[in-house]
Formats: sequence, C-alpha cells, structure tokens
Amino acid sequence: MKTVINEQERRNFAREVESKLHDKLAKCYQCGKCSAGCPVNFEMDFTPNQIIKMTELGMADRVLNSKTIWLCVSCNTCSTRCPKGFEVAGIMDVLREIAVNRGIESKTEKEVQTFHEVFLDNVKSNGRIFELELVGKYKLKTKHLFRDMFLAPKMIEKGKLKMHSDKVSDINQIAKIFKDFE
Amino acid sequence: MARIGVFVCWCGSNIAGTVDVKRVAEEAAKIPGVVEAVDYKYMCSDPGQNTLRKMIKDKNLTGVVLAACSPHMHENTFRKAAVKEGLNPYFIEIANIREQVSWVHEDKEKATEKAIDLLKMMVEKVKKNKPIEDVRVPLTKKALVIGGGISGIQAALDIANGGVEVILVEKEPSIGGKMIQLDETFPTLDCSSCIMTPKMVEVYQHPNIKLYTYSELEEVSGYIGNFNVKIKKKARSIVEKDCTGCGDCWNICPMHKNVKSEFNVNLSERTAIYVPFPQAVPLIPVIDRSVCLHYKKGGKCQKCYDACGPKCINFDLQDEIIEEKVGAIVAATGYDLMENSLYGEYGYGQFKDVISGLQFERLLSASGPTEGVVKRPSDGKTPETIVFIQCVGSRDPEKGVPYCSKVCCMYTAKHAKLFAHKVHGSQSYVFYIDIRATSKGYEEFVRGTMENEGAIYLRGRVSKIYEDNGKLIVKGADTLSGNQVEIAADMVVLATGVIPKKGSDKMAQMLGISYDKYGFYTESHPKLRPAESSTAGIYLAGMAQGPRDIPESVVSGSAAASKILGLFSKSEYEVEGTIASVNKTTCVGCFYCRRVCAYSAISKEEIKDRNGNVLKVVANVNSGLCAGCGACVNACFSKSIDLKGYLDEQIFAEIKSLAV
Amino acid sequence: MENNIVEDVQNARDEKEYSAGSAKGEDKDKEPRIIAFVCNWCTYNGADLAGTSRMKYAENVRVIKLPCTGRIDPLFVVEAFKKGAKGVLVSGCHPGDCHYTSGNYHSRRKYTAFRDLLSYLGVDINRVEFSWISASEGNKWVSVINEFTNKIKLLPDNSDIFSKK
Amino acid sequence: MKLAYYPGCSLKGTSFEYEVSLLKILEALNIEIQEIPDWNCCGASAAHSLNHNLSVALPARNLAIAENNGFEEVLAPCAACSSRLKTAKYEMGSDDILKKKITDSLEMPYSNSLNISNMLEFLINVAGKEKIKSLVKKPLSGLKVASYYGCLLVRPPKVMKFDDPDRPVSMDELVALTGAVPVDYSYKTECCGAINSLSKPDVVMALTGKILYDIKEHGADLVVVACPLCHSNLDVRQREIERKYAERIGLPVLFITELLGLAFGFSPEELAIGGHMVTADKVLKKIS
Repeated sequence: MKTVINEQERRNFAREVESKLHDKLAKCYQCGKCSAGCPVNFEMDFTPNQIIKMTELGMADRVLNSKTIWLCVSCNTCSTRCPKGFEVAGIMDVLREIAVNRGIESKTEKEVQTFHEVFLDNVKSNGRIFELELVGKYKLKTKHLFRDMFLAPKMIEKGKLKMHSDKVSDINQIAKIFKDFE
Repeated sequence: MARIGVFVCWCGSNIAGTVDVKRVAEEAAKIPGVVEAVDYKYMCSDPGQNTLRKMIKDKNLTGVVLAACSPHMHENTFRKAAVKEGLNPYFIEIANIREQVSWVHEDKEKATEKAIDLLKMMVEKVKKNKPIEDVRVPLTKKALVIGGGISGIQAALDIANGGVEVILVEKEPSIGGKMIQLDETFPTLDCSSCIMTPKMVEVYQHPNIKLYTYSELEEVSGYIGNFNVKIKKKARSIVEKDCTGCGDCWNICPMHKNVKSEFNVNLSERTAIYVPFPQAVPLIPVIDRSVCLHYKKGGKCQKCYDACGPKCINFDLQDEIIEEKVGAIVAATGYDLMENSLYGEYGYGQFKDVISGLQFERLLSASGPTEGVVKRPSDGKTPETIVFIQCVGSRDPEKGVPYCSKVCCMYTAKHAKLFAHKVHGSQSYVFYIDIRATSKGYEEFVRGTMENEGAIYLRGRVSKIYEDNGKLIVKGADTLSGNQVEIAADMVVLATGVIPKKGSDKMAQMLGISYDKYGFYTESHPKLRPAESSTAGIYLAGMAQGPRDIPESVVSGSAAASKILGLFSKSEYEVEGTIASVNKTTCVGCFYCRRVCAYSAISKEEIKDRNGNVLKVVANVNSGLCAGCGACVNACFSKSIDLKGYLDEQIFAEIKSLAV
Repeated sequence: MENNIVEDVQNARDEKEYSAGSAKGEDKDKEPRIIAFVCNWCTYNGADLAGTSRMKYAENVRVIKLPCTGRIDPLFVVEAFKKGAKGVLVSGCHPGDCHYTSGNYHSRRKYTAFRDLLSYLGVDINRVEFSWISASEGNKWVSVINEFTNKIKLLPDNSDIFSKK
Repeated sequence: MKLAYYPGCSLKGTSFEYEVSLLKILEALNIEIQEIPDWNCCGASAAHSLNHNLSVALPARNLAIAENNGFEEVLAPCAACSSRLKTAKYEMGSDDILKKKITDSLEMPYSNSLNISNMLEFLINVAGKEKIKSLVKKPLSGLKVASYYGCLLVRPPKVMKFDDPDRPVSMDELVALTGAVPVDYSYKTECCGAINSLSKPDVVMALTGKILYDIKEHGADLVVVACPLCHSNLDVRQREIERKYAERIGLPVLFITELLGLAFGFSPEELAIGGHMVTADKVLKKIS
C-alpha cells in the first residue's frame, strides 16, 4: 500500500476529527493497547491504533470506508486502558458520524449501520423503542427475514415480546429534538 | 564627594578604529566627579594596569571607570590591580565599548555618542557604589551521605578515600540498596552481589566512615559548611557492639515463615528477628517490633534472648537521637517501584505467576528464594514460556508516570537472556513500545537477546491477562503486523516503572532543596551543575534525581564526592559579596521574599529588646546560601532588601545619566 | 588632601552646570534611545557574542546589566521612560535555563501584570519588549534590537510618553 | 430525597423480569421511587454512533424533566441507559455551548446537578450494604454465583466514577451478602457484543460464548448481571451458542435484583424468574 500525503487534505481531515473529538490525535504514541484489548478486533480490517494513525495522516477514504468503525461496539475497553487517556472509542463515534454525514454507506457492515438507523427512526416516531417493530423493520430492510426467527415463539411465550408499546405523549418535543440536532 | 578616574582603552584599533577615543575621554573629563580622564592603547597590558594603579594612588581615587571590552573579559584583571592600591574591588566599573559599540557599529559619530553614553552611565553608577566585602564561611570538614545504595556508597567511599570524614545514614537494617537485590547486571552480566559486597564491606571497615543503619534523618538546619543534623537511630533491640552475627537468634525465632521478606520482594518469608539477607552489612539482626511476639504478647516470648550467647538482645532499647555537624550533604535516597496492582488488567496480586521485574531478579539470584532456579511462585514448576511486558507504569500519564524509566528496556533484555541461559528450550516474548538502549554496549546486548537467545520481541502493549488452566493467557497487540495476539505463558514479568523513594518530597523539604512534581530532586543546573542541588552545600546522587542505571549512579556518586572534596580543599568557603541584604528597620516581616528565593537563603530573625521580648520578626539573608540573583529585591513590598553591587540607587543613577 | 577638597567643591559646582548644559543640548531629531535591561548570564553574553562575531545592529540601544531578570524592578522601566527612553527591552534566559533556577519566571509573571499598569500610565505597551535571548544567540540579539528599533521608529513620536493623550 | 426511576425501553419489554424484581426488592428495602414522567428512550448506541449531539440531547430531556420535578437522584437500572445518562451529564458539564444548545431546544431550565446511579451503585451507595444484609432471610448458601459486569457499569471510569474498571468488586460484594459464594473468573468485564446482537450475531455469539464457557469452567451455578443487554445476549442466545460450539452450558442468567429477591425470601414467581430462556429451576432447587 502506498499513500501520497496531501498536506492540505491531511490537515483538514485531522482537524475535523479533532474538533469533534475534543482530543488530539498526536497524543497517541501507537502502543497498541487499544487493539490488544478490543473484543471485536478479530473482525476488523484495521486495528484501532491504525485507524488513529490513518486519521492523523488524512486517509479519509480508507478510514471512513473501513469495517472497523462499524464493528466497534463502544465497549470502552480501549479508552479505559489507554495510557494516554485518548478517546479511542470516541474517535469511532466521530468517524461514523462523519461517514454518515458524507453519505458513505458501509459496503461490508451495512447491517450495523442499518440497525442504528432503524433504531433511531423508532425513537423518532415513538419516543421509545417498540422492540417488535424495531426487529421487524430491521429484518425487512436487511432481508434477513429468517435469521433468529426460531427465537421468537419462545420469547413471545415468555412474555418478552410485547405486542404494543407506550409512546411518549409529548412526541412533539421528541420531534423538535430530532429537528434541532439531526 | 566622589573622585573618579576614567580610562578609555583603544584596544589597538579594535575600539579606536570606530570610536573617537580622544573625544570620549574629553567628554568624560567634563562629568562632575571625574578628576581625570585619559585614553590608552591597551589598558589590560602591564603598562596599562600600572597607569591605572598610579592614578588611583596619585589622585586618591574613590572609583574607576574603564571604557573597554566586556567586563566578562577583564573585570577581574582591573579589580585585582585596584586591590593592590587599597581600593575596594567593587569600585571598578566597566563600560563595554568594544562588544557593544566598536564591533557592532560602523558610523563613527553614532558609535562615539553611544560610547560616551555608556561611559556616563558607569560613572554615575560608580558614584553610588559602596564597598563590598566578599563573604567567608567557615567549613566543617565532614560530610553526610543520605542513602546506602550504590550511589551513596560510591560517594561515601570517594569522600572517605579523599581523607575526609563521612557519616553514612541508611534507613534499612543493611546498606546495599536496590543493587544488592539484583542478580546479574547489564550489559556485562557480572554478578551484582560479587561487585557490590566488597564495596559494602569497605564502607563498614573504613576508618573515615561512620555508618548508621536502621537510621533516619530527623532534622537539618544550617547552611553550607555548617549544617547541624539530627539522626534518629531506630532501636534494633540489639546491643550492636556485642553481636557476633552468629544467627542463633533468628534461627530459633518462632515467627518463622510468617513475615514476607522485603529483600526477596515477598517471594519468601523471614522471621521477626532477622537480617535482611545473609551478606548484610552490618551483619547484625534487628527485631521487627510490629510482628515480634515479645512485643505483641506482653513479653512472653524471649526465645531469641535465651538462645543468644553474648546476651546482646535488649528488648527495652529505645530510639536514639544523634546530633552531628557536617559541612556538606549528599542526598542519595534512591527509588521505589510503582505499585503494579494499579493495573487490574494485568492481575498482579491476583495471579501468583504475574510478578515484577525485581521479583524476577530474586528468582534468578543464587541467593534468592529458589537458589537461582527459575520457578513459578504458584506451583514451583519451571516455566517454559515467559512474557515480559515493558512500560508498566512508565510512559503512562493516565495511571502511571509520563516519563521513561530508562532501565527497563535493558533489564528486560537481560531477564530474557538469563532465562534462556537457565532454562533450555524456553521461550521469551517481550512486549515493548520503543527500545531505548543508548549506552555503551547496550544496543548490541539487546540485539544479542533477540538474535542469539531467540527472544521474540513484539511491538505493542498488553491489554489483559487471563488465567486459564494454569496458564496465563496474555492478550496483546503486535502493531507492526497489525494483529491482536494471544500467548499462553507460564509466567508474566512486568517491567515496573521507577518512582522516587517514598517520602523523598519530605526529605527535600527537610533539606531545603527543590524537587520536581514527581518528587525527584532537581539539579542546580540540568546541564552544567548536575551534581549540585539548588541549595549550596547539598549535592545529589543516584536515582533520587531521576531514572538512571548503575554506571550513571556510580558516576553521580563520584561527582558529588569530588564536588565536596573540592569544597573542602579550601580553608573557608568564599562567596562573592554581591548578595542581598535586608534593611531590618523597614522590613515588615511579610516574607514574600522567602517565597521567591530559590536557595532558601532567607530565614526569620527575631528582633528582641533588652529583656529578650520579641519586638518583631524580620527577614535575614544567609550569606552562605544567597546566590545574588536579586529576585527578593524585586519581590519586597517595603523596599527593604537591596542587592549589593546592583543597588536600586545605582540602577536609577545609570538611567538618570541618560536623561535628555 | 587639601587639594582634594578644592576639587570637590569645584565638582559640586560643575554638577549643576553640567546638568543644565546637557538639557540645553536637547535635540528633537535625535535618534530614539532604547534602554535594555538584561541579565548577566544569558542575554549579556549573547550581546557579547554578537560583538565578537562582528555582527552589525542599530546604535540606539543602551544596555544596563543586572544579575538576573528577576532583579529588574518594573520601576526601572517607568524610570527609563521618565528619563526619555522611547523603548525598553527586558531580556533574560530562556524558560528553564535561568542561572538562578527561577528568576526569569518571577520576572515574566511580574511583567504580565505590569503591562496593564504601564498602559494605564499612558505608555504604549508596544514600547516595552520582553524576550528570551541565550548566550549562544548573538544573531537573535541582533534581530531583536533591529526589529525593536524599527518598531519604535515607526511609532508616533510623542516625546512625552507620560502625558495622557 | 426524591428518587427518580428511569426504566428505559428494555425494562418495559424484553427485560421485564428486571423491573419486576427491582420493584420487589425496593419495596422490601422500603425505598420509594417514582418513574420520570413521560420519559423517552436514551438513544442507546444508535444515537452516539450516528449523531453525537442527539446522543446527549435525548437523555438530557429525561434529566431535565426529572430535575424540574424536584428529583435529586436518578436510578437507571439498565447499564446502557445509565451510561448514556451519565455521559450526557458529563458532556454537558464539559461543553457549555452544547449544554446551552440543548437547554434551548428543550425549552426547560436545567442545571445538570442530578446524581445518576446504575443498579450496583444504587444498591451500594443509596440502599446500603448493611440494610441489604439485614433483609437476607433466606441465605443462598452453597450457591456459586459468577458476577458478570460487562462494559458499561464500570467503563469509562472518568464518566462512571464507580468501582475498578478492570477488577470490579461491587457485584461480587452484593452476591456475598446473599450468602452465596462469589466465583472468580477472567472475563468479568469482557464485552458480550452488546448492541450488535441483531446485526452481527456471529460476533456476539463468539464473545458471549467465551464468557459463558469460562464461567462454566470456574464452576458457577449461575450468572448474575445488571444489564438487560448482557442478559439478553447471555440468556436468549445461550441455546444457539451451545448448538454452535456443540457443548452444553446450561447456566441460568439472573439479574442481581432477582438474586437479592430470592435471598430476601421472595418466590421465583414473584421475581418473574420464569421469564428467562434458560430455566433456573434446577439451580433453585439447590437452595429450596
């Protein structure tokens, strides 16, 4: 792999991330403790420390299209153990947000992205999560109709899947929050 | 009224080429108070100096101004000449018309104007000069060394061999410090106790060294050449002069296997009456009163007393306070290792086979708990795979310290090497971030561990250690290949960061020396005065200043010693007289000056009436400690401190001379 | 001895005449004078180095040597302006290099507070410069002096700096 | 002190057992709580993954309502909810501009002064260990219990400010109060895969499997958790994991509130233990 670094682009991207992150990329000295402890590192295409370095070097395309940013489960193991107190989990949030803002759809981790989107839609319309609706819409969108289907009957039997949900009564305020911050 | 003589030097054509020296002299002669102004080709030459001396004598001068080269060149030359004619040396002032005029300007008119200005300034200043006497401080030619580790031992021996008496104070029951706990030392792999023990014995037997072990510094007062120290000699419960070190007492102590050995870093046990290790110096036991049954159970147990042939055990001995006068002090208080239990993810304290680097030293050592056979603390089995983790606590501003501990790269390479030597077919893995091997032979040593002993180095940190079926699963990263790696190890050794000895900040406060935010003592100048503390007469050595290895610790001990021998080579300590002095009539005792003084040179003085009642408390400048920086002058709200040689009125006179 | 007394009396008389004389010689077109308060260890040596290296710079500066910037009383600066200086430079060792450990920090702290006071007194704070020049920075001394001199020359010439505008 | 209760969506849905048992033990502890009126979803992982400001604004509405209703303390039993509420408080505490934007949007005064507790914090700091101990009527002696903390109860420490992030003890202490034996094992704070349960089931099963098999190996009879998502992954997916790795686990997963409830003398039915996918019947026989 070879990357020609364009200083202007590098600086723009690094600064965009830093300003959203409220942290400095240069703090990272690449010890790799984040990657060492990451529970989902084995599925990632780049380790978290590589993502940090690539962000610093302005490799926006590669970072924003990576599997890593969508596979991160925000368990915060990395941030907790980072000797430099760097916001490792935080940078994943920032990169996901930038990717979404730029309209980049994850090619490999579409399900994760879709799940988050469906989830937020559900919050937007109900104010709370209606689990049955959430699962249903997610399955429709991803066409994984039958995955996990065998769980459903038993869950219904145990009373875990409710057939209706309580909505937030002041749903206008929820709509306003979404309008103000979306 | 002032009688000033002015000399304008040509410096050949160096000055005369650009400055109209005749005109400068003519202008000078017009200044009131100037009795004569002359120009001369080379003032620093012998004839030049004679001209100066002659005029001082003939014209009965009260002050001299030379317009010449930088005072850093010849101020001393002219001062010496003045002294020969009975003039106080501080009545010589120099207007620097070479470095500041002739060499840096080209326009002769403007250069001459400037030269006249500079000369005028000095004439006005010298009119306000007052005689200054250099300060002479008597010296007590005896040194105190605090800390009996390698750097303290080196300092003590060097001073003692220079013919000066030394008092060595060590907190622990034996001298030897951390170095005596080590097995072999990098990069030569010579056995630590083989090179250390003879030095310890030499200290013990040296006629010029008085050794106080199991003792602590209690109080320090005074200043360079004249320190008064109080040493607390903690009660050993042994009459030292009678003890033969036979061992009958500690062999019979019923507290066998009950107390963790400090020397073996908790890997073995000791008794309540004990010597920390067999080669201890002095070989005199001490009773640990916090665990001894005699003290805990109201005097019932006295087995050691019964077993002791010379009957040198005395349960009633009390702490003693010893007072000494010394002229100089070496602070060599050493270091501690960070607490590994801060790292919950590494399971230190939870998993028995996760140990510290110092513990591994003890496992390697022939005098250690396993007699040099590497065994796992959990089950005594010989480990086949060991994972070494570097930078545990170091370079970790979140949980540890941000600095590099400097010795860990090297001792880890040594550990891996010795492990390969001791256990054939074994395998070491070393997690590192950067390898710092910068001294002579170090890089080759580390390469040797990789290339010849087959240690695998992985660039990355470890995140977590799990226990699984008697193995330690080490989950780390290899950032070079971009992989998460898991290694099943039999043992994990943590290269723990170095921190200052516990209480080093208190010690610094007692000594009046400065220390950094971690507690390491700071040097008077980081490059040029590395052996001196910020306080005159107190010197630094060893890890108390910051992480360093054995050779550097030895060098620093010797450096401190040579500074002290140099100090003691004169009959008195001389300080330039340009120091601060307090006007005790106007001082209001706010002591803001104390807060800015970097030398702890300002003390409180009580002004008493005839009956001994304290009228007020004022600042007093200790001439032995004052370095003459003048920060206190600037800090004083009541304008009660001034700096000799740079008095307020002198500076104002200089400024005034420039009035247009 | 007697001779001396005669000379002294003469001197005292001269002093009055001399001051009167120099006041007469005041010249409106005179180059602005800059007073530099420097520490003995770093900046003074830096200036010496500029000399031994035969670097050239503006003639306007008059150096007053003190042991440490920590000794430089803000009143010296006020006095300098009162006595007609058009600019004042304070220069010492770089942070961390102070010969006296911390004198330059005390100085810096003092001057941060002092700037407001100067400005209140009616001094354009552009006329006060604070810089770190080490003993090895002869070239920096030269550039600081030249730049500061140029800056002073460009400022409007209000010869009486203390009169509030 | 008025105690606010923020149930969150899970406790009203898939993890209803948590709420049932929680209300039971609070009743026994004589602690009164009131649900935050008209609360909304905290946004969970989805909000902070896609929109940082939204992830602060959604929980902020709940906090603002609670504050304006005179509450000083909020109990958020769901680990994810408490994490989001605490993070929102932390973020608004360190970013005045964001705080202003949010309060402007909510059109409510808000001082950011509420204390937020997750279940473990609440039990230890608010209810108190002494009081809990005094209520134990039926000691669960002989039962070996593994506490599973997961991520969000203790991480990140600068936001949570509770227990040790790598060697937590609070849940084990609660287990010990019931008379049961806490089981030590390695994966106490390993992540179970969390929100990726639906989108990346394979990853979740690998992570959860590792945790469950480790607990099993250390001889525990059951697992306790204080997080609906952990519970869902450990309990609902357990049979699937057994099938995938062809090795039985059979570990009932209880909420810590259920375990305390049992020790307080409530019946399994009262605590809705029957709502779990992995049956606890066999284990419960051990103590009856």
